[in-house]
Amino acid sequence: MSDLLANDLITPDAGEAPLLAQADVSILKAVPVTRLSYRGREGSLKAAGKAFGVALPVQPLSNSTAPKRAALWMGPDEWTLLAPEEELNAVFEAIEKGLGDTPHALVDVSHRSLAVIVSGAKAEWLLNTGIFIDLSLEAFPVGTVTRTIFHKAPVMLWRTGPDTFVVESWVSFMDYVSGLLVQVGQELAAA
Amino acid sequence: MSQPFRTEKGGRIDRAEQLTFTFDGEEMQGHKGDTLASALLANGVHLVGRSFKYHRPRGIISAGSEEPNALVGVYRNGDQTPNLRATQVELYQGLEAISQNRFPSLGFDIGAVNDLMSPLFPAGFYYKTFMWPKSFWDRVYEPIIRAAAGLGKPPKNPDHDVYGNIYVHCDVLVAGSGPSGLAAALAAAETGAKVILCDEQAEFGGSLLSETSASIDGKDPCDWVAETIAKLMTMDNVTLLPRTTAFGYFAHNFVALAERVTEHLSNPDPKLPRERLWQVRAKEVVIAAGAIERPMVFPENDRPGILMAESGRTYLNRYGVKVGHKVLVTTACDTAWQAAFDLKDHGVEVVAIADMRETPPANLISIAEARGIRVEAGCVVTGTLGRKRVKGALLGKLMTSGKVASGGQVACDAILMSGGWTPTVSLYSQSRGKVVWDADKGAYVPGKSVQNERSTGASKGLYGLQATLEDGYAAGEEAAKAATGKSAKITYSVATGGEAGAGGTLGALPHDRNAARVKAFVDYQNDVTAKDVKLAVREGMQSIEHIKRYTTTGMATDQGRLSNMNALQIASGALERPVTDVGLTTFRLPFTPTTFGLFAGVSRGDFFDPVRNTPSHDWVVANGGVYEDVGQWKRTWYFPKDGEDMHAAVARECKTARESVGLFDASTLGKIEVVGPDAAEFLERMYTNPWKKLAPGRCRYGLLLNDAGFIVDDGVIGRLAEDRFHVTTTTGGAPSVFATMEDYLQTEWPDLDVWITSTTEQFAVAAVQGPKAREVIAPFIEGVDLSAEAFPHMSVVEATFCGVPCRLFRISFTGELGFEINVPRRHGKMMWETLAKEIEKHNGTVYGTETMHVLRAEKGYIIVGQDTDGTVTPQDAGMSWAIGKKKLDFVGKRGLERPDLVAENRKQFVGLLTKDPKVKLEEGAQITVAENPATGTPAEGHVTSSYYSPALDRNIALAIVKNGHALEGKTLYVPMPNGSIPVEVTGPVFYDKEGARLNV
Amino acid sequence: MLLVYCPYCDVERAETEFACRGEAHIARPADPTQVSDEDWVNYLYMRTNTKGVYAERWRHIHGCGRFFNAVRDTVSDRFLKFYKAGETMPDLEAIAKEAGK
Amino acid sequence: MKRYSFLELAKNAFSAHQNWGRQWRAPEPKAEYDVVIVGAGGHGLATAYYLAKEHGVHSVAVIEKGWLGGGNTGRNTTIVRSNYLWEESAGLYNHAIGLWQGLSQELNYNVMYSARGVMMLAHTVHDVQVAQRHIHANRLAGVQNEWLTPEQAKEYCPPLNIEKNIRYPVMGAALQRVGGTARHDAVAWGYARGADALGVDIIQNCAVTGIRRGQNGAVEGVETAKGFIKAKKVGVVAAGHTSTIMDMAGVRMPLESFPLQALVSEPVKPAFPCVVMSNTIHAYISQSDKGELVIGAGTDQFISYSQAGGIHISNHTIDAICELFPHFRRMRMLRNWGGIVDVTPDRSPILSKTPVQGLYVNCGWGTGGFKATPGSGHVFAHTIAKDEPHKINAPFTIDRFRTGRLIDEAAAAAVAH
Repeated sequence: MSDLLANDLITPDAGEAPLLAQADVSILKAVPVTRLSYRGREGSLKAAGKAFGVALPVQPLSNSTAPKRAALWMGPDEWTLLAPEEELNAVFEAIEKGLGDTPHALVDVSHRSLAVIVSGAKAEWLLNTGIFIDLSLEAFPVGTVTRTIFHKAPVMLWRTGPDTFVVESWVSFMDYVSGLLVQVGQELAAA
Repeated sequence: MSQPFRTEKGGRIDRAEQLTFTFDGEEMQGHKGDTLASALLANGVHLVGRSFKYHRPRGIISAGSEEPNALVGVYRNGDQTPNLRATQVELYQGLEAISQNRFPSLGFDIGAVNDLMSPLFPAGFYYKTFMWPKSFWDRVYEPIIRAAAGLGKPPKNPDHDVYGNIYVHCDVLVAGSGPSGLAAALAAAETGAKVILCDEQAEFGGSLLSETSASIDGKDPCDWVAETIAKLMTMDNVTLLPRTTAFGYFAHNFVALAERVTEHLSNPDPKLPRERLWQVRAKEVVIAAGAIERPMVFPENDRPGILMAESGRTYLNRYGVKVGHKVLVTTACDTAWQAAFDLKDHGVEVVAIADMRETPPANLISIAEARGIRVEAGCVVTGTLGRKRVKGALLGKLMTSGKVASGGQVACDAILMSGGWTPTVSLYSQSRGKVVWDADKGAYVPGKSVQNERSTGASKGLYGLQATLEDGYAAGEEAAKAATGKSAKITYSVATGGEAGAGGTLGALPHDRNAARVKAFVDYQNDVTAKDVKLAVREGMQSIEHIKRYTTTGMATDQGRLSNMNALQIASGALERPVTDVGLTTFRLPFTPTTFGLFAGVSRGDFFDPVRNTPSHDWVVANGGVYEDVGQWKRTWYFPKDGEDMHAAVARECKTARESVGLFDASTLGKIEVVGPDAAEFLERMYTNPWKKLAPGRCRYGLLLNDAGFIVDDGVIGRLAEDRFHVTTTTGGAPSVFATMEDYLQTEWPDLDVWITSTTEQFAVAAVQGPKAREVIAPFIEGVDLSAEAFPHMSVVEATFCGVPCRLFRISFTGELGFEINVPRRHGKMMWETLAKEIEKHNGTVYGTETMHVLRAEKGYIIVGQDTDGTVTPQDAGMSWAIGKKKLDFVGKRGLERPDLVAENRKQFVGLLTKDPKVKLEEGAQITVAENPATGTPAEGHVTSSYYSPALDRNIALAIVKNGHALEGKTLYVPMPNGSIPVEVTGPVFYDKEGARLNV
Repeated sequence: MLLVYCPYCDVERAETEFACRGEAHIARPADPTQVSDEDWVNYLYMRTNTKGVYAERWRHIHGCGRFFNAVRDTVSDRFLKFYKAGETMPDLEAIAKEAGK
Repeated sequence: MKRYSFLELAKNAFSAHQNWGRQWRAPEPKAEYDVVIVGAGGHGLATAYYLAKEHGVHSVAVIEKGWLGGGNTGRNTTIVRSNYLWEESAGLYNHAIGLWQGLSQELNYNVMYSARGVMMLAHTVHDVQVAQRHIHANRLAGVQNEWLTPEQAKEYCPPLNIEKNIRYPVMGAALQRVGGTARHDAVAWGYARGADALGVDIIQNCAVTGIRRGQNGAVEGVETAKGFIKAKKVGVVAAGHTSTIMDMAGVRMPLESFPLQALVSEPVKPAFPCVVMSNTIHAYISQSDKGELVIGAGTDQFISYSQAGGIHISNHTIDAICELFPHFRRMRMLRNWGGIVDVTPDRSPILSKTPVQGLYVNCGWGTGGFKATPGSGHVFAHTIAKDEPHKINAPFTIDRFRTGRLIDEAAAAAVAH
């Protein structure tokens, strides 16, 4: 389960069978959400956050969340904004309106990515079979979000709970990413 | 009785569990806890292989990963893995091993004739002969040499095992689990630091596992090991990795470990990886790799039955195996004496201890005497007897003159030797540290640390159990402190016994035999003798690297761990220069040979590289589309119907698209959304074309150069709003165009208020092309007047497709009326299936990339990367029209002004028509002025694209040709193996030159 | 696989997240029309290719996407300094000295 | 020079090989030479050899910082081929092939040139187009190169996996039968012995620390660890260190030096009959006379003089090898090493006079200089002796980067559509 940070936003897609369901790790497809890429200079952030409904975090690799809203730091002038799928137009228009003439770029990338939820006691281990980041809680606390590389595919990794990660990739990479996670995860079922 | 050389008791094998295995088909028994080597020795088998060059019989010489002789093939699932060290192969029930490099059998090997011929085969002999007759090298000599070379046979079948990978971070990595490694791990772990302890052996403990004459905290060393490991296992911050070799030390404290996960199991679960690669980023590393014993270089020192002294002791104490019944111990140092004592204590006859030192330590002599062992001081072995097993040894007395007097002969069935110890500095050396010569120890030891590491214990030349333990604790504490800043109060265990020994020798030993005729081996596996090293020096090789390469010493599978120091000393003597002047060869990774599969990991089959599909995938598969790989993407190449071949399918697709309508998946094209008040300014600087005056709702073809002035990409760019552009790129160029844009934006023009976002995968794109394109899309598009007047060629609008928001472009890469519909990707499948159904109503077709290429070629549109190759300018391509004439700058503008880019005679983009319309040119074919050009004639250009054009019912081609634009109407030739093909140079547009079909 | 520090993300990451983009501080001439062919070839291709302390450009391509600069000893591959794009070129000699080169 | 032969070998067997002479001397440098070559790799030694042999210039010193043949000459995967795209390149490399064919006899040193055939795989339609273009261009230029179907490729190289279900199936291959391998050390040693016999002084363990230029800017000699050596002509053949050496004369170079890795497996019985290269999935493999599989990996992305590269580079090479030859997956890497390769913007070498009178440079061979060794030395010797390029190397100037007349072999691998 996607716990704590995003449990009203990144939720398992009830219509999809689990990709992997083992005692110590599971991989579930997540429901579609609205994803916006927000780009802008520092002066625009306050207004953007206000219009979106949650402040845009300025701490590198951090997130800020509110009910049905999450703003993820992607870079010093780049944020991914998450909201429920059906709120795309409302959120987009609210931000555009809130920003007015302040230079910025808002682009709908809702369909660009897919997400899976990797959770369980072995989630960290499973991700580390392909990701070269120290995922211990001290080094990668809950709420940390980053882009990185999983084997040969670019992914976005967001820790939403101590044992829960959201792994996003561009759609065409997801077969590779989830396929490998599932294949490697089989090892945990070995005698 | 089976296992005649097994001791009565003792050792760490499980005597209750008997295992059956075969060696060269012969069935034998061993025990759980044995290695293949110890089990063979228990059965009295010493002869296990043949050497590389002379095919001499060879036996097990060591008990560790440095083993150069006992390389075997091990069968599993009907195929064999070659060159495994018997000393590292753990015994399991049913293990099947074979010997290598022998024919027809290990006992009788035809290749052994090489040994008799060996006077003809000194080091580097092959450089001096086999040159005549000239043609014989690759046909005769080389095949013979090749057949004789090599060790084991390569596997025959694909490997179905899987290999795992894990990336980890830790505070302290400890490589090696002997006394210093264990102490270091414990000390570091007690501070709370994250510790990884790895050891190449199945069991932790290193030398402690065969130490029976010392104690730690009053306990048997093995018990202390067990307690220490038990304690480490309870600690969450510790990862214990047995059977795991630290094989590579890379920059920035990155260490690679190879874990053998299932190789020791009789029936491993196929879900488990055979091996796992641990890629470790360690804040600090403790190298506790120990030391290995050095062979003594005396004549015939290679007979089966001759082993390293400490290995003999290991076989005895750890595995309960006696290396022989009558053992001679020859040494230059103290430690080998203990081997003699232990053997004697197990009832083995020790025929003598021959110590080359004039006065070995008195206490050792008295212990030997107490056991009734004959001691020969100032004594060396000058030769050995026997062939497939040592039968005896010649002894020699060292005289003060330096000469050797015969010391008689002794009978024995095994010889244990020790030339002293060589610290294992491989990992340190791999970390780019420079070893320094320690004259006292007669060894190279680690110098200054270059990375965050320290060596401890024997790997830095420190010996003696108490000293290495203490050093290990200190190293662990220091490493933890450096990594985490933390320390803890640690009680050091105290050892008694296991004192450091003195003594040791390097290089070839003196003897009274004919030096020119005897072989004293330096590098066992590669059959390099002391003579060979001297020959290399005689021939002018002065650097140790030359000597190594010329003689191949140190280049065998043990990478010189046994041989390097002896070779160095021999070279130093021959050169009459100190060892330090001769240099030391670099230790390269891997520490021990490492499976390819481990490196390849999960990258195989579909996971070799991501397979990127578009939303039409399921439909394409269901409808028999044929894919081509374009980068990581699968793009549909063509859609054969009813047994059509590619040619027929493409001809039909082309014809249908021109006559009625075609549907094409353009989703893979790169898409970049350029947004911000300076969006137009940014594009103005990036692309050759002008953008500022492009009205929202309009599109323009954009051409992208590099700053050298050459075409690198192209695509249609639509202006959605004042501050928003939808840029398209080629499929293959998408990532690099994006990266290039970011580069200019961030580092050259950071002041611009514009941002770019990749939307390649946000949209699925369907191209509907053909006279009926408008009719096909009209039923699904809402809110747009699609008429030619309201929505002319090169327009873009935001609309809906079946109620789903879309970006609709009116553009054409076919020369027909065309639309490209972009819908959010999750609706792509729906869009594709809707349109695919709809075009059927109009007798349309789906088409793939091949048809796309034909249609665009008929129109003379370039494909970047096919018609251009990184050396083509816009002018060359006939696209000067795409350059904004009034622009002061754009990427590539200055480059275009360079002398050779404006020179005469540049190759230019043209069309070619074969005089015979039925003749199709080959892509890549060269173009000449002469009909029958002489070999070496420079080409005028080459054919870049060539197709049968269904619309023209003839073959057409595009080409780049020197001065091509001026040659229209002229005849050139395309010389082919079967004769030259005359071609007429034309403009590149073959079909609908006026473009009338676009504007309907 | 080097360990690279991203000054924007404030973390060290494996090299595979980054793209190295060659020598730093080679600015594109502000007005290309005013420069000679020699100047242009210097900008395009001529590189110091330093054996020793050297400033180069990296991009955190699979991270925040930002370009930044690093000073590295090309003999040992040790990084000596990381700094953001647009910051002035540090004194390489001083850095080399401090690093004991 | 005592000639080598089987007879000589047999004769020496009777004297237990005690009477072999030195293959080259270890002279102290003289105060002055006609020509100083900086760098005793294969190219530098070949240059010296041909200066003496073909141009009568015997007063030549080859100055080497380390040991001769210890740079890229002794670190490469020993592939020899000449099927390059542009006629300039094909001319240069084919010139080398011509010399390779008689090199053992020329040098009286068995360099083990083995025409085992070099097969370059095509995995995509674009690859096929590129390969065909090479073949056509090569045919016109008189360079042997031919197209093989996947089945023919498998027949030529039985271990090759031509299954259609692999990630990037083999769509065919370009085969150059005269391509193959040679023994890298023997090339350096053969040229060293040959040059030495012609009077060339090979001075090892002697770093060049400066290039002295006179009032008029012309070269006067080189400063070295063993003192100043006067010479009116200096040829720099320093591979990865070219930028550093040229900087001593104040010449900036369009070069970057990257780590390039190679590796060998443990030796096994003959299992691989030819050389196979795949530019698309980055795999280069052959089997040495000793039985080791010799595998070339790619370059790291950053410049470095460390002679060491990252493990991810090896991983990506070996996974490609295992895809193409899946039964090699259980083979094991014995040794991995790195070289420093100097790369030009167009991936073609520079063999040229320089803006400095008397200074010549031979560099930029990137990842593939070994194959050119004899040809490169031959035409570079001409360039130095005559103070003008041989017609074969005339296009390989430094100035081409300014004017834009690149010889862009990388373009052949231009991005696909």
